[in-house]
Amino acid sequence: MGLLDKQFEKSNVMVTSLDSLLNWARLSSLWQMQFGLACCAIEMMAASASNFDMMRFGVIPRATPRQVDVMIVSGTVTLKMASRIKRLYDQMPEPRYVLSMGSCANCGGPYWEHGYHVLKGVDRVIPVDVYIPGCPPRPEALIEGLMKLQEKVRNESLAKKHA
Amino acid sequence: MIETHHSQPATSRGTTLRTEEMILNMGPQHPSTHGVLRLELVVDGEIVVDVIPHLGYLHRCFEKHAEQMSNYQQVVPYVDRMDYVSSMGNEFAYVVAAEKLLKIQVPERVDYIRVIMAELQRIASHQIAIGTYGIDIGAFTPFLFLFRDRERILDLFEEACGARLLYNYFWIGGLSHDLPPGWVEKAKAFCAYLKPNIVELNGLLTYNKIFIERTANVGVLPKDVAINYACSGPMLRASGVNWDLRRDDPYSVYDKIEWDVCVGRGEAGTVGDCWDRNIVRVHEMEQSLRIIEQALAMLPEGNVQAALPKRIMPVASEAYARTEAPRGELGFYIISDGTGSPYRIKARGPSFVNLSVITEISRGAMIADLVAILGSTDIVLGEVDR
Amino acid sequence: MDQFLQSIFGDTILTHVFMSVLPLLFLLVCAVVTIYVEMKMAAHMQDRLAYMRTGWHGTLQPVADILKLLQKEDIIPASADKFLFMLAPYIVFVGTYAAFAVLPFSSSYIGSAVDLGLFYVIAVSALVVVGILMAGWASNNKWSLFGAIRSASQVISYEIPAALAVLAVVMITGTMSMNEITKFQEGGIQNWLIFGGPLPIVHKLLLIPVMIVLAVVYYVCSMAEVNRTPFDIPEAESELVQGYNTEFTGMKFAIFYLAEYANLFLVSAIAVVLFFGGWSSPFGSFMSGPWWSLFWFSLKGMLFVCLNIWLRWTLPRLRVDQLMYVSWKVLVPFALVCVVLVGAIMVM
Amino acid sequence: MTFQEISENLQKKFGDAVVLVKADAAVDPFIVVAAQSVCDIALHLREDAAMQFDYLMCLSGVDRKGTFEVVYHLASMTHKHKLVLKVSVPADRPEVPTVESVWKTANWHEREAYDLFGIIFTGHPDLRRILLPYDWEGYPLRKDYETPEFYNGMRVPY
Repeated sequence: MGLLDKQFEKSNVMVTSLDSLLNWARLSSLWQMQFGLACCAIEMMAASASNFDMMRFGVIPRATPRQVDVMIVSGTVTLKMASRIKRLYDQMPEPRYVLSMGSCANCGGPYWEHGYHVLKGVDRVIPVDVYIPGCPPRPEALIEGLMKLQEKVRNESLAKKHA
Repeated sequence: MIETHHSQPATSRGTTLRTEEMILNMGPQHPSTHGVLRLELVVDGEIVVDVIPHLGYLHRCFEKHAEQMSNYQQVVPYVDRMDYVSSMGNEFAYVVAAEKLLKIQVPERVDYIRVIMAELQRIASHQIAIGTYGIDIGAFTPFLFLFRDRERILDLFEEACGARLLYNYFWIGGLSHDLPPGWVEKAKAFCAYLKPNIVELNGLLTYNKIFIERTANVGVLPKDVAINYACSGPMLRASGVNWDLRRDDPYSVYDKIEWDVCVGRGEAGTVGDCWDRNIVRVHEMEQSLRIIEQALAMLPEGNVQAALPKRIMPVASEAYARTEAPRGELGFYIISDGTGSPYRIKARGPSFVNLSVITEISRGAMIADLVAILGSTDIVLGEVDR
Repeated sequence: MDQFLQSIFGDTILTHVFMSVLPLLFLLVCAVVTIYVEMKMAAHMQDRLAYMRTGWHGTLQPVADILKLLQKEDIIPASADKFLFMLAPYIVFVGTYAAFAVLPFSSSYIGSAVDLGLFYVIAVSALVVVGILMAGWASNNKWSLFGAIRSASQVISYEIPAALAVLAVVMITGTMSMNEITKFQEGGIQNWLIFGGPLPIVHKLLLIPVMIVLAVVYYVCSMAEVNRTPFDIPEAESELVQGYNTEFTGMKFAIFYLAEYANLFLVSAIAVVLFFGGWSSPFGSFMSGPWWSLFWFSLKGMLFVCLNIWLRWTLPRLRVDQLMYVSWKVLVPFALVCVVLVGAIMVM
Repeated sequence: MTFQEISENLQKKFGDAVVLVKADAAVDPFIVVAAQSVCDIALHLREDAAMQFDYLMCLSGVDRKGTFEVVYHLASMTHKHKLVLKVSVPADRPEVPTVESVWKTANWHEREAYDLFGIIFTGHPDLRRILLPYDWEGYPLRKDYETPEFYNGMRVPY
């Protein structure tokens, strides 16, 4: 959520057109955190490489959490790593989004039962926007997840939500 | 260019003007730690005085899972996920160990297909290794060129078993599927496609003047240290040790195929430097193509599932088998207690062992060199931490 | 241009404001175009497409990027030196912007026709390093500090050969005004300083090899000054995460980002002025005039930017000590010898 | 050298320290030696010109319910022969001398065995946990290990 998000009482023409401009900027420039955890990271690399080229959608990998918009949790989160992921998430500036890539990050995946050192789902430490199933998800699936996230961003508004 | 290897860290030389050492934390999230490795560096300016690796950020309890499975076949998917860059290589090692335990002789067609797959996987794995190494040194473009070629291999795998990355293709006593019609021709076409691209890669990266300056004479791993630390694979061979398990401890049908073991010769600098480790991988890709071409030509007919055991129930015994995975000696130590479920499986991952030498070879190097050294060891954290 | 504006606005403050905003406008457009060109060019070198979704072939992508960065939360790390941290991006930007003031964009427009234009550019662009050093120090991040220190040492070493190359040009033209240097080279491609300038034929033939060496020296130095591969060690991604700008978010980072690309154009533009005839047309009086000269200036500048991009996406990165080696043991001696040679030729 | 010759050599040199020679094992034959002399035996195996076991392939801990085993898989690069060496210690006092001074590679392997089984390698220069966090409790690969409910406030079971 951006700084201005939900700051306006009522929605009007100004707000909605500003909304669509700002949302367009946000969704077409989702810079991604360049870090991989496990197997899914290889598919994430493949998705950024020539054949799938996520940069078509404006996704650029950045090395520092300070300059990214979306964190792709690509792989198994262990208990040792969980606190680091939390910290990385905290270092990201708002508006920030999290893509949970692959079964391990979603729910523990194949390690759900006996993985004494595996966190059963990254959503236990940070909020997740989009879950991508698969072990590992194909690059196409990652791009699909990214477009779902873009859809989500497109519907954000500066106006307060009225129940 | 300038020699940067000081046998002594700079701080211990001066007595009058003492500078303070800085502790620098590299990782677990750092662009060049190839995953979630954490290195604690003690640095004196740009010079690395000490490296303390902290592992385990991807410890996924492989050995526990292996014990908890209700039969030996169920371990294969977990084996896949150990070294996720070379799943076929892992499966190969595991099924060789399990077949040794169960005393199963697989049909010849299975062996040849396994060799073809393992060598394709070796190429794919080395492509990632060299590509990410290029990124470590600062060249981004070779990485994308290599990934483009790697997709061709993944297409071949996908056609054979339906998965891009983690295959579950090798079963104990056979394979999950036979090769689909037309696959052999596609594999041959791929071999022809890749050869000129390796030449292009050499022009772009391997023999680039800056690349040589950055990697030659850096992180020299002497022969005896390499053996004492039980390094294996390209890491060991680059140090001038002529040792390849495919030849020296043959398994499957490697003894029927002709190829050369690539050894580091110190062309650009000292034997066992980072450049040697890289060039060994490049040459191994060429040799793997040779193996694939021979195996494709010799591929016999047969039923790939003929030797699949009905029930996997070994007698109480134990077996250790090792194979030459892309990163080196991958061994599985399987203990059976006579039931259908494994009593204990220990995986000896080459990355784990190769990484242990990093402290030894990076003292006195610069931070940029450390990145080069770490990249040249080509670790996969899934296998280091298991 | 001055007179033209004065005829519209009179001799008011407005004239001066307008005159000073023009370089800013040019800078922003340059930066945005350069960002786009870099990404697209890199992508096409790598069998990719890059930006495709924002406008035609993603032409609006830099706009989206900047607009997005504007919306980001502004984080100042708790342990950072807040004042320096906030100031650093602006210092970097001011350094770049101030240097744009003396660039002769066209035969009839120059932000400020200072007599000591070249001297001024060298002095002012050193301000960028101060900003970078401040950024690295203030972040209280060890990686940033490394980046900042590397950057400072790098720029200090590379300004020397660059200044020597500039000195040689000044010796030939006898002026430090960038506009005068360009005017010196007017009259077609054969009069460009890389081809010896409008001098007698013997001098010219002797000068050509020297000038080519000097141009190469200057260009290599300029790549180092803007921290581009193979000299990108201050922000070496695989070593120092993002170098000095690791801790900067949102708009502060956007300013660094814009300044970096504006700087890239700046050093290319100076190379154009020094060796490639500035805004003068390569065909003598054909296709010349204020608008044509603006076109030639931008075109030549962008060509050198593209050359830079090409090198960046092809070459690996040097190590710190090798970088110093290249500067002090290769470029400085070459530049010194060239300066002496130029002096000898001019005395002849 | 064959397994027979190696075991005879060891028995001659170390006598009672060689506890068991299992030449008729189903797959790999192995030798069990006494824990306190494992380092000397290891050094002898490496240094003896006829054996030269210069390569420690693998070092594994095994929980045999009541005793712990440490298994050394050795190979020689010059003679191309292999050997399986075992040490068995009681579960209430799992202490094995380190072979780190003989093969450097044992350093991390032993740390791993300590981490996952709690086997203490006496004389080890740096016996810390390697894979699990330093504040982890228990040794997960022991057969009687219970997965904790929480670690640092994070729920461990699914």
